[in-house]
Amino acid sequence: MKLSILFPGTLAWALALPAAALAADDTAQELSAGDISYMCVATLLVLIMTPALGFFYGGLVRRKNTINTIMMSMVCLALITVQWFLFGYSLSFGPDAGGIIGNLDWAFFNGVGLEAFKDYSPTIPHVLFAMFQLAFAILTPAIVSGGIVERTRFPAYCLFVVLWGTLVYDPMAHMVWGLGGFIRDMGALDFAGGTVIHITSGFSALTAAVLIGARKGYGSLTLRPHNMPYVCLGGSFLWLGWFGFNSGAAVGATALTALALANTGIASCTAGLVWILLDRMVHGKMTTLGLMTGFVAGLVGITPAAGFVTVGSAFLIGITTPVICFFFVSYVKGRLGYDDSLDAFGCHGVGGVWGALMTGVLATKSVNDAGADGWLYGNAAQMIPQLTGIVTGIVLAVVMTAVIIKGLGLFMQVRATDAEEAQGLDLIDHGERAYNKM
Amino acid sequence: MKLSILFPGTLAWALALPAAALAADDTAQELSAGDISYMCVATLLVLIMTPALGFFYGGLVRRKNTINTIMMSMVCLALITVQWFLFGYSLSFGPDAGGIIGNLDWAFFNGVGLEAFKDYSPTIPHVLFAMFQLAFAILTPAIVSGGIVERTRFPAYCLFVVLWGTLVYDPMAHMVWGLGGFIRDMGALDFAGGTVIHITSGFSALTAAVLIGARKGYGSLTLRPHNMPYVCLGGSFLWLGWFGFNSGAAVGATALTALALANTGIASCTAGLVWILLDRMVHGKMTTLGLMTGFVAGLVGITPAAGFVTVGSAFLIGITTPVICFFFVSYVKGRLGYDDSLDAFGCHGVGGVWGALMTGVLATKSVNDAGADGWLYGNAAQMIPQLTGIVTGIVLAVVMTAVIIKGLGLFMQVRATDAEEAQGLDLIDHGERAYNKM
Amino acid sequence: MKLSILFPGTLAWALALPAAALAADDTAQELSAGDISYMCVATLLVLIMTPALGFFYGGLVRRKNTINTIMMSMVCLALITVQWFLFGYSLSFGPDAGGIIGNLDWAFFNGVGLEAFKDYSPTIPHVLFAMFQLAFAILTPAIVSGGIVERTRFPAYCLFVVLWGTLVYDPMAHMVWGLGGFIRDMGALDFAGGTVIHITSGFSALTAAVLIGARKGYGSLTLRPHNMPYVCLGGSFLWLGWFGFNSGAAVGATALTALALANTGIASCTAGLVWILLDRMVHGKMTTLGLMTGFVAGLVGITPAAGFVTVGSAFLIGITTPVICFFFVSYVKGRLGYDDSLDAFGCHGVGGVWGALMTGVLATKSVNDAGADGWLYGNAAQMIPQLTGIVTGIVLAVVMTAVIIKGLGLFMQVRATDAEEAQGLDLIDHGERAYNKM
Amino acid sequence: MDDRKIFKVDAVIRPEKLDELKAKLRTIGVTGMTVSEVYGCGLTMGHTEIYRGSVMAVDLMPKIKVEIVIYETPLDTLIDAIREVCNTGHVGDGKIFVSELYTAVKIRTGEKGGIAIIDNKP
Amino acid sequence: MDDRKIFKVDAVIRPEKLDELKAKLRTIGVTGMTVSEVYGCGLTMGHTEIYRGSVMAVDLMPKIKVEIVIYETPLDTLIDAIREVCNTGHVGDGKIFVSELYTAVKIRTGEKGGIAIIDNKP
Amino acid sequence: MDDRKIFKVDAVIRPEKLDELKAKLRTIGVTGMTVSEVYGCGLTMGHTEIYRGSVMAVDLMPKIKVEIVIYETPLDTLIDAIREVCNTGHVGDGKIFVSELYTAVKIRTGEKGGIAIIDNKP
Ligand SMILES: Nc1ncnc2c1ncn2[C@@H]1O[C@H](COP(=O)(O)OP(=O)(O)O)[C@@H](O)[C@H]1O
Ligand SMILES: Nc1ncnc2c1ncn2[C@@H]1O[C@H](COP(=O)(O)OP(=O)(O)O)[C@@H](O)[C@H]1O
Ligand SMILES: Nc1ncnc2c1ncn2[C@@H]1O[C@H](COP(=O)(O)OP(=O)(O)O)[C@@H](O)[C@H]1O
Repeated sequence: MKLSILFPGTLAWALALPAAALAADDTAQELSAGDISYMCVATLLVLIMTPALGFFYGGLVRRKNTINTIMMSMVCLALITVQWFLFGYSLSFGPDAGGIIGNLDWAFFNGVGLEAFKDYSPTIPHVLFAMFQLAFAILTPAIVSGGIVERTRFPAYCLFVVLWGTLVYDPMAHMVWGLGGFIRDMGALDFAGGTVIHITSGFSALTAAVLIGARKGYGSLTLRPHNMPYVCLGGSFLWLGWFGFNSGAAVGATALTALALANTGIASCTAGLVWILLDRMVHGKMTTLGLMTGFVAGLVGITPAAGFVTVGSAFLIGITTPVICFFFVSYVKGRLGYDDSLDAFGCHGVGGVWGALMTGVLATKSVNDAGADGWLYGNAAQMIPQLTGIVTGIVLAVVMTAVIIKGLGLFMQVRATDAEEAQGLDLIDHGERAYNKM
Repeated sequence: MKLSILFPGTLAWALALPAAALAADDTAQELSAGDISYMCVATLLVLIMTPALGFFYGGLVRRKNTINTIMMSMVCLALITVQWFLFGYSLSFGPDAGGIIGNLDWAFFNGVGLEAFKDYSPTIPHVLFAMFQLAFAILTPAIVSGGIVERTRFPAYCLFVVLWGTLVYDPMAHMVWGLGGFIRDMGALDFAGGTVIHITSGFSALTAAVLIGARKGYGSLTLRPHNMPYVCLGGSFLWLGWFGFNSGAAVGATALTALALANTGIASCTAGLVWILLDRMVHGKMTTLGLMTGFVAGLVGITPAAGFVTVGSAFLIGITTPVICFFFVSYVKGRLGYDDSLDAFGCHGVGGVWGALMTGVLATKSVNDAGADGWLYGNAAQMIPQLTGIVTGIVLAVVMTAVIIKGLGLFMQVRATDAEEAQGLDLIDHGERAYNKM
Repeated sequence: MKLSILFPGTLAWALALPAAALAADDTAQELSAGDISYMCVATLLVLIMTPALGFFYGGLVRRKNTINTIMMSMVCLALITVQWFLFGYSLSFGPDAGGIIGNLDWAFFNGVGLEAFKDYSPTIPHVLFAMFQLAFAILTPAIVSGGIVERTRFPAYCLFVVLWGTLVYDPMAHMVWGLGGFIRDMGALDFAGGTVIHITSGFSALTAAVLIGARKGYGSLTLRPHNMPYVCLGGSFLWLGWFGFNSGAAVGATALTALALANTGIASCTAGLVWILLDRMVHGKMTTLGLMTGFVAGLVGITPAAGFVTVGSAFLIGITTPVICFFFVSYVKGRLGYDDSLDAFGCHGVGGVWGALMTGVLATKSVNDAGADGWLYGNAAQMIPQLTGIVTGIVLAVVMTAVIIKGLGLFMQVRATDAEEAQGLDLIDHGERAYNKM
Repeated sequence: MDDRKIFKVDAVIRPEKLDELKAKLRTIGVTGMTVSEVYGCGLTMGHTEIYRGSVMAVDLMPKIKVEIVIYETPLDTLIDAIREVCNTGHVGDGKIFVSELYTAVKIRTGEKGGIAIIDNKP
Repeated sequence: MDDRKIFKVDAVIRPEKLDELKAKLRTIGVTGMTVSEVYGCGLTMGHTEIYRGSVMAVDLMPKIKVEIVIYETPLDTLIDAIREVCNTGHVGDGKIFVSELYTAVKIRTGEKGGIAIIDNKP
Repeated sequence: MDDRKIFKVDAVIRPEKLDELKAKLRTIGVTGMTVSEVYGCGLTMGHTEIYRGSVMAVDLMPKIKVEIVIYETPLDTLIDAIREVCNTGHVGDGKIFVSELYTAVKIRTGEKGGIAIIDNKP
């Protein structure tokens, strides 16, 4: 019996996919087991960041929105993976169209096979590179959710994630990292995604927070974290995964990987210490949330620089980034009055801009030939591509986020009603409660 | 002084063990650092799945059984490790006896040394292969607990685990994966254990659920999950570990590893999306538990296929498996009235059968020479070993589980009394409470 | 424009740092991708142990001290990383000064670059070795906190951590592992830090517990764990990370790595089983905390031996260590009346001494050329360096801990007042509460 | 206001009886209740818990407190209903405490007195 | 002891109203309150929850119980204040139960009766 | 039924005093109690909490409510016992609210009135 009678048509593409159609053997000689090993690990480390972010954010909201907040992160796993497989990867890394975006040649992972792809990943299978990049694409919209938790309806949010991934993340990734991307071609340095990930998500969070509006009672009610251990749990795994995030950007297990890992550790831990010292100076107490926020700030700051700077520079980034973020979160935010509920902008947006600038200042070829020298090393011109990247990221994020949110608002409910917000989105959007005692 | 006077006899075997008695150096040339690196990681990833399952299950039960449910998973670490070291590994992978089971030559890890063992793991130490397989052997009985939580006495459960590991898991692993195992020799494809792990555990859970009987008040009481964040936490790490589970089955860090990892990610995330879309169509809401269950269903479905199919086929498995499991859990289960409390059968049993069938249909040598072509690729005959594996797994699981449970019932209390069930097994069986406020 | 005008002076050292100043390329030939891959992973595994310990401990205390207890672990990440970068690594592993401590040549990771450092890590970048060791240096003071939780003021604790790391950990690490360290030169065997980590932290915890005094109401109040799932969660990741701890001590991905991983798994799981069997014999119930404590005891016991003994010996260590710790925690502790709140001494101190002794007895060159034969293998003399290590560790820990605590007491408040203790240190020291319902 | 009394009945019961009690109360026309988690000790000597070898006598057991305010339903009917469901004959079954209310108010409508409790028409 | 009565007012309200109520009570001179987490069912038919395809009717909804003991503040003022804040006009707004206290004691000072409640001078 | 009154005594106390109070009550012959977690505000102005730079004044402090129903034990003995243990002299020590019960029932036996509270013989 011919099975194609049973599965007519719909399956044709699955068969036809040349994607993984090459036997491993043919290419085995160029692949490195050590590099594959580490890139698998790095991919998993970045993947766990998304649930971790869910817990980090989920602990910071009120109990009635716990599950909803965690879901805002976790659903990105499902949504973006499918988007990435269908067309997202192709838009981001596929053959260039005008320096802005990839075309659809690699849709359905078409051609993304088990052999190495020299320009992106010379020693690991192309499909593994695509999965590593997928993990970044998932995490980024999840960060945006930090600006709009506790008041955004879930169905609209899901559409937002898919549209945002397609209209903001994919082009930005292409411009900065894709072959032919114009910011890449200008020579901008962004080791692990300070511009692509943190600037876009941070500014999008701000835009969305302003457009969707503050939570009811913002400013007067005591909107306290409902579960600090979850914040620590999520924060710890976010921090852990970030090592894979930054060191995996070396696309292998090399000295550069080790450098990125060391820089990540030194910058983040230093930043944690700086934040609690600021806490103590300003408020008299070293807070747990301060330590976690400091870690995150340091991680954001070091992300674009991790493989381009010395450990001494990482230490410097670890000292400066939290100071700037602390100032923003504690003073500027309160004055401007927007409700960036979990400080996605204050940490990722502000820290991302600072990190991108610092990369332009502190980068040195002495640690990474493939990089460039920064301002401090005599190459002030490096600031131009850095600024181009920053500005492009900000403009793209702000404009597109506004377009998407306004657009969605035309034909569906984006903002929860007062009654829904009062009851909590766990019940409203998921029909579940986080904790059941009775 | 001669120490043997102090430690007479009892220690003799420890000394005599040739197990690790070979110096690393002798065999260094054939071992691959990259492969060892990844297989260590994969082992750890599978090991963390057991506590993760504990949290996944622990969040789904009522508060008074939290600790007990977590313990039902975690105790498998202790029980099966010792069983595996003493004789389990030998029964599973040791020299063949009749195509059904291994003999006891490798008891006490005798001969399981630091050199590679060509037929199982040509590039990593034999002892590492044994540890990787141990992680699977631990997880499988823990899955069974999902069918019988909240009403099974712990001492009986512990004996059940050891007996089940010995009488169901070990022979099944031998038949499917062991040198000389008859299902292996028929050419059945089971990349990472769809038959060995999910079919056996799923059907055993069903059998045990029926024999032990439903929880008191099943069907009328509101048996809700007491802590959804734990479900997310456990589910996330279960999902994460599963990448090691599937890609580690390549026993190294190769293109095949990367393929298995990509297939795992695509199938599971697609399945998560499909489940919440079904949720929304049927119940109007996208649930958190639905997303997690979809992930698990997709993972179960892709397990036997991970290293044998294209990413397109993985996508297809990710679409179909959750549909079937959703149907089972939502409709069939309710109609049949058995209390498979945490749907170990609905996810692992049903999904496992579907995955084994799909592997027979979608496998293609174009991605893995060592595999086979499936039905869709013109080799309908592949369905025969697949079906043999499925049927053997089901029969072995059902019969042996019934024998063990009935047998245990003869001389000890298996089912909690009404009063014990009412009070909760945390206090009854462990003398501990999960949460203490006062 | 010259940037040095903007950043005068302060940045000079960052530029000058030869640390990472060597291009990766020069040394690429000697580095192994497989080894780098695993050592990155092992570093991350040990890093996650610190937050994991925070949860393990945090679950064991009362609710009002949850955050404070978690912070006592997590703040070590921030404090010790900076200390390590500034001078701690240099004191521990830098050029020898009198066999006792390193000098300051490697301060600011000066000279700790991307090339391999033959004597410590021949196949991975020196900076990666430094980061791996950092993870140990962070974890060790965090263990000490187990003796003094729920009553020690946080600012004093932070100073304690930094001083303890400098005065106890760094010299001890140097003596046992550093080039020129006198215990190393005697030939003491301590694979992954039984002496350096567990004996020092365990005895310091005891000393600190006695000096700071028992918690108010100790012995009469019911000081129960407030959240057992956290204990399981933290314990599971502590256990997981420990595999990286022990196998990473092989500084690469070799057969020795696999052996250490197998020994770790066998010893810890066996010990878990032994503890719950003791529980059942003595108290009639197999407790969750017993299983977790058994795991930890087994891990402590196997730590110094992991790469020096056969799997049979690991099994033996897994059987004996929990018996001794159980006896200590259940009987001796109660009789002596010190409040080692979370049994840091009972597990790490007692188990650490036992493990160091067992290493001297059971070590065999047949598994590791670089090790030595132990008593059982005819080399009773091995007990001398072992005992030297133990005694040095104990004396150093006890004396220095007493000096630091008494010293701190001279100019700041170490012990919480009764009112502070009553209110709970979460609010007093951090201005946060773990759980907020209203 | 009529002269029937408004009673507040606090029943401290075993947690596992709550579902059954809820169902039962519906059959005797009770229109609402307020439930909370409490810890109680009485004759029950509690249980022992074991934490790392220390055996602790814990005398506060988890209980459920159900507060039911009644006006039309006769007090005895209610007490009998509670006893019927919650009496297992073993120590720890709980107690019922009855007090008289001064008045009751329905927040939504402002109705005062017994009428605030009568809820059968929405 | 004077002859004004000490009233204990138990208001079962929607959780989201607590902050507003607290603020309001301060304006009418209430000196203290005790708040607890309760679960209530009344006219509200509850909601449904969905767990892996089983739809469950849950009739116990999270509520907040606020206990306020008053002596000087007139009962009606208090009731009106609560109603003003907590009345949304929808089923589920809650109830107020008022009882008379026998006496009250301030633990710190030992003062008994109404004086125990008057707290405006520390 | 005899004519002694059944009193219900609600003591709102500092959480850390619970263990001591339990021990004390046993010495004066109290046969049972029901304990719950509450949040209170009174004279205590609360404390401040700091979350990412925003300092929040939190006026609801965790307290413990102990409900004790007595019949044989004299009310004053009980009040004195509570005050002895829970009085620290600082604001926040808590309050005792006493009300008269209409009746009490022991679920297990059905005994009504004061006898339901007398528990010294099992
Ligand atoms: N005098 C009392 N005051 C307040 N609560 C009480 C009192 N006596 C009993 N209770 C409550 O009733 C519960 C059951 O009482 P217990 O004496 O254990 O059972 P029984 O009522 O069957 O004798 C206790 O856990 C406690 O919550
Ligand atoms: N008879 C009652 N006894 C005790 N509590 C009640 C009673 N009726 C209502 N309640 C409490 O009041 C809450 C609100 O009551 P409900 O009937 O839902 O709203 P409404 O008062 O607007 O009609 C309930 O959730 C319950 O906690
Ligand atoms: N009027 C009141 N109504 C209800 N509860 C009160 C009232 N006043 C005080 N309380 C409770 O008593 C607790 C302690 O009161 P507080 O005024 O802080 O201390 P003190 O009694 O020492 O003046 C409060 O937290 C609150 O729970």
